[in-house]
Amino acid sequence: MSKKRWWQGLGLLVIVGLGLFAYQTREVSHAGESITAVGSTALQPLVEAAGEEYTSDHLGTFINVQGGGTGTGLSQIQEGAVQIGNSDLFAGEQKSIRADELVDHRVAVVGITPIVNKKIGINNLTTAQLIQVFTGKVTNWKQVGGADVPVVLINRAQGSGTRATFEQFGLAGHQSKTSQEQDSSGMVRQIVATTPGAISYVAFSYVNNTVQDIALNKVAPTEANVKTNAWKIWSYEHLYTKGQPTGLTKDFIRYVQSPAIQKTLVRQLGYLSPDQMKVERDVNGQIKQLGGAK
Amino acid sequence: MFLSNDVQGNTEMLERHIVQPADADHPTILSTEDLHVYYGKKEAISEGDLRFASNQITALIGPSGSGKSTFLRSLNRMNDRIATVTGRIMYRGVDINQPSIDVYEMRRRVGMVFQRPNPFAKSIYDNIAFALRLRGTTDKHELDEIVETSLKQAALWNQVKDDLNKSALALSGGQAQRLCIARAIAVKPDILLLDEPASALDPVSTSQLEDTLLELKQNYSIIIVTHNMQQAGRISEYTAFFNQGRVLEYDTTSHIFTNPQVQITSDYVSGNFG
Amino acid sequence: MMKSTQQLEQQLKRHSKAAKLEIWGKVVSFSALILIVAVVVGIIGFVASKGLATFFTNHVSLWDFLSGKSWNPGVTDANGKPEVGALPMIMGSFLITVLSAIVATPFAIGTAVFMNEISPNKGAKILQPVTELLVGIPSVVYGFIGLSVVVPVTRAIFGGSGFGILSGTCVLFVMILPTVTSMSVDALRAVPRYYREASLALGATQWQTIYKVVLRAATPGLMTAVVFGMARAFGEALAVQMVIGNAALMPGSLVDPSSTLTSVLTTGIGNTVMGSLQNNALWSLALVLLLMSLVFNLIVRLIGRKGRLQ
Amino acid sequence: MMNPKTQNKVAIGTLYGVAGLVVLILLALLGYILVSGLPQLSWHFLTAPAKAFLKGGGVGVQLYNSFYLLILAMLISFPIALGAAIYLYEYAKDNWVTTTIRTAIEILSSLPSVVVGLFGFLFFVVKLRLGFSILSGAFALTFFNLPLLTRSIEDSLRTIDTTQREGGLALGLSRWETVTRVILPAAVPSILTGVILSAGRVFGEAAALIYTAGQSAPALDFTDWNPFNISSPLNPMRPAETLAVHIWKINSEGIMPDAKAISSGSSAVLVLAILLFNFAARYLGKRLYKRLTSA
Repeated sequence: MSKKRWWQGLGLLVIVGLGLFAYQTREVSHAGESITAVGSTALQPLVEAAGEEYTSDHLGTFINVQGGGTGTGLSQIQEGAVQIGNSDLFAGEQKSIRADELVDHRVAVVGITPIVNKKIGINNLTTAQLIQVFTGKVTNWKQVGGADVPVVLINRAQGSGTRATFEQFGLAGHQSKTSQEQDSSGMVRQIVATTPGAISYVAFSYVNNTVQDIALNKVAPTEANVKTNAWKIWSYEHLYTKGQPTGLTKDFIRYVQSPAIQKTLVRQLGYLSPDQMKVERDVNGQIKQLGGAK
Repeated sequence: MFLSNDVQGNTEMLERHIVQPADADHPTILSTEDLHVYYGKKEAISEGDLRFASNQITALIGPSGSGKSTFLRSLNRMNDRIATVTGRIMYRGVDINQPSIDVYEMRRRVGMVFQRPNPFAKSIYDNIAFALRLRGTTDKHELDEIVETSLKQAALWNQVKDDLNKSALALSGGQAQRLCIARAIAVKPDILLLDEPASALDPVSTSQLEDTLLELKQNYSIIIVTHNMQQAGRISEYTAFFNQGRVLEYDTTSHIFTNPQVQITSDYVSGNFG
Repeated sequence: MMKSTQQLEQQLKRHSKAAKLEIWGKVVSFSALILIVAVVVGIIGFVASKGLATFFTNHVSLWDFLSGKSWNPGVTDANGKPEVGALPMIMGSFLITVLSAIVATPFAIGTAVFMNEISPNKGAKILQPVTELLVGIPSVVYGFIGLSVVVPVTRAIFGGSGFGILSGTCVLFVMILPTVTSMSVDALRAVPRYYREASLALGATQWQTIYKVVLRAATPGLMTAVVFGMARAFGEALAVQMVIGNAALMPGSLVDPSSTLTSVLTTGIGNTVMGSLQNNALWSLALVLLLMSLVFNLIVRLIGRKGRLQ
Repeated sequence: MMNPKTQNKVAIGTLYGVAGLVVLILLALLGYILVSGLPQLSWHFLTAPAKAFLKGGGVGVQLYNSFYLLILAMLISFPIALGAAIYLYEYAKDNWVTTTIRTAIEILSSLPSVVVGLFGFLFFVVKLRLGFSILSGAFALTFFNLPLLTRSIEDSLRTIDTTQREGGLALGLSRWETVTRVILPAAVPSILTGVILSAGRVFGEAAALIYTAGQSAPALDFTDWNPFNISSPLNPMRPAETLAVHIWKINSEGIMPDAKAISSGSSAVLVLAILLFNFAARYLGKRLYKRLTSA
């Protein structure tokens, strides 16, 4: 009995000792500053990759990047629970966000294109036709020159940045008819690829050979057309901070906006850099020509 | 203190006939006074004042549902959670049916063996040693000795002495029941309560069990519930007959079987009902 | 004599180690229970407070919410009221859960009976590991398999887009099968062996024994298994969302795209801002889900009790 | 009416058919996952860290995280579920309070995991300032696990005959001693089923973890076992993407060219990991059961 107690006591002592030892010998340099960025899943890969590069250059810092959706990003940055909120949308587009408290840092431009199932056999629509398709006035692809298959609409979830951008600039502000909704680009692409007659829309970087992208009014969905606003369905990717950023947050955002990231990661991930744009767009969709692209 | 109203030659049958044991060599070890047992609102035992003699076997008989098992299980308060027991249960002069009594300590003195053999899912050795270990007997030699004597007393030692580390669940019904007896006596109780211990056993095992009980009588006071008239006749000194929650007749076993004073008892022991 | 009685009384009234352990055990296990109750109350309270805000803060009428057929919380209709009709999702969740439970229960119980009563050896060796394995496969994998196998097959047989409650039921059937089967096996195992022996000894056939004795005795456990299966069906989002079509429309038939409370909740929750009507409306869906689950639970229990009495 | 013998034959035959069909479905499913996934497996795939957008990423860190999270979640949830189940079955009186608690626990398990995830996010990550961490994830999974685990342990206790309890009580043991020393050892095999089932759900869960344990997997230094270091595998305060979350992520937003291959490879790895865990758990469970019961 008492022998057992002895061993138990000894074991406890050893564990506590090890813990203290570990605490004493922890790498103090690595326990330094850390910031958290949450929000848009579309923007997450970019910020995450940038974060990794930043921390490997600046030992002792840690950039924690998580998804959760644009809504979560904006709610949490407004609450001040995180340092950076990633968003696909202008904060001002969300009614319950007090946008004036938040500071916008645009880090990328993303172009969005309609995609259809390959068997439909079309690669061009007019804006009017696209609107008819999404508002349910066209129910079979043969009405717009395609194969004889019914239209299957696939939307992104209500409130998603991609959907908002698509409806505003692709459908000229028309609301899409209630239809299938999916909450990620990967699933949308998968469903369009496997479902006859399916149409949806994704960011340029998700287009691959399983789906057919669609030119609008004979304008092809290319980066060159986005730069000049000839292709109108595009949006900014934003990093929001509550008030002006300071310290690590400020350094990190500046790093993401620097050519080191803008010329490499941003383009590798299929975005355009805001620096490449020949136009600028504000929260209300007003276009302003810029002096000249760099 | 004789409650007897027994008159030889009385031809008229009595409604109730209680003769408490009075043998100076076997003083009363346990008695119940004004015992009532309720399941919810339903009264399961209404009259059951009995005294039990030490180092004797007392049999409780009666038809199914007569309350004999309920009565037995009340004696070491196994019914605490499911029934309300009022009245006094005097064990060597102490009322053990009061809240301040530590039931665990009490049950070590008043042990119990059940209808269906219920060996634990442990080795034969551990079945017996386990409760002792929990109460601080950790010396290996001491445990070995208790296991051996208990198994010997239960007449099981010779059959299992080489298999002590095997699972007790592999034992046959009769062996398992004797293991349960060995387990009960290993904690050295004063009184052993047995609830139809042979009902699940074949005749050979039953007769072995009866032999064992007769041996055990020297060291323990035994109260046994049984369905089996012959069994009661073979092993017990005293017999109580239960019917509808009341003790109708209590006397020496030979009296009950040869000269019952209550009509129902007479019908029951002669096999006319029950 | 008196002295020894007093001594005995003292010994019997001493607080024994067993009594101390008993109190300790009660306290420990009771605190664990309290912890769980706190968790349950916490989450339910949390969901309720958010979900009720739709009605109290945003002043949506409960009737509009439960009977409306149009779900578009960001948009207001002609009367200036937000479109928060949850009926399509309630119908979707209801149908898909009931259907998959109806399909899965006989299969699961049949398999469990096979594993436990007819061929315990093969059952334990092959079926048990396989069923347990399937619980751990992420929903998204089920969803993709559903998308590439179930949806095209449904489309080929029943026409339409292939998305709908039927495809959802097929996927959910496979998803809840392992849970229901494993828990049913445990329920059957809980029936003491002598029940079976007694029944067989009375000359009953194996099937009669299974049907009249084993299944009857195991009814409460089997009901728990079904309840947990339905709970999983209710709560499943990703896999269902990929094959049901996830369109907030009233299901016209089993092969029309429709949606469940969970799928709409899951797709929308990350895209809405906390505290907004859009967000609160989604929490209201979660609240409805809890209430529906409660009702289902009670119904299953009731059926179980009836089945047992017969 | 058929006579009982024919009826018996028909019924047993049907049961064979049902079981056969279920086996067929389950094996086809597993076969599908393994056939499409196994060719992707390689030592590199199993050990290398994931890549955000280039091909050739592995799942080493995610695989480790899955196991670590599972162990942490079990360490937290098992004792609680065990205690609660013991109280519910052994001590609680059978009245409406008990029934209400049971029902509440059951309906909790029908909540979509995203709700549990968001609750965990708002409570553990934000309010308790645990951040996106394995610990937050483990707590969220505990919430998620408790209903199933509690109920299945309670059912396991029920499988042990009451005569065993009476046997213990009659020896002067407390109910607590009887339960912990007699009932629980005998119930080990069926408790194990519950543990394996809920472990499976932990392995496969994504939505509850996205908001709590996070969906990034910082590189780990497997030579550093000091739990206070951020790159240590033992650090419970680091964000940790699990295999299931990884699968979810590459399927929903992944833009690496080999996303599909990684996804099917990860699914196969996950299946194998669960298989490994189940076998290990069964083996240890059997050993434990033998030691406790000398069966």
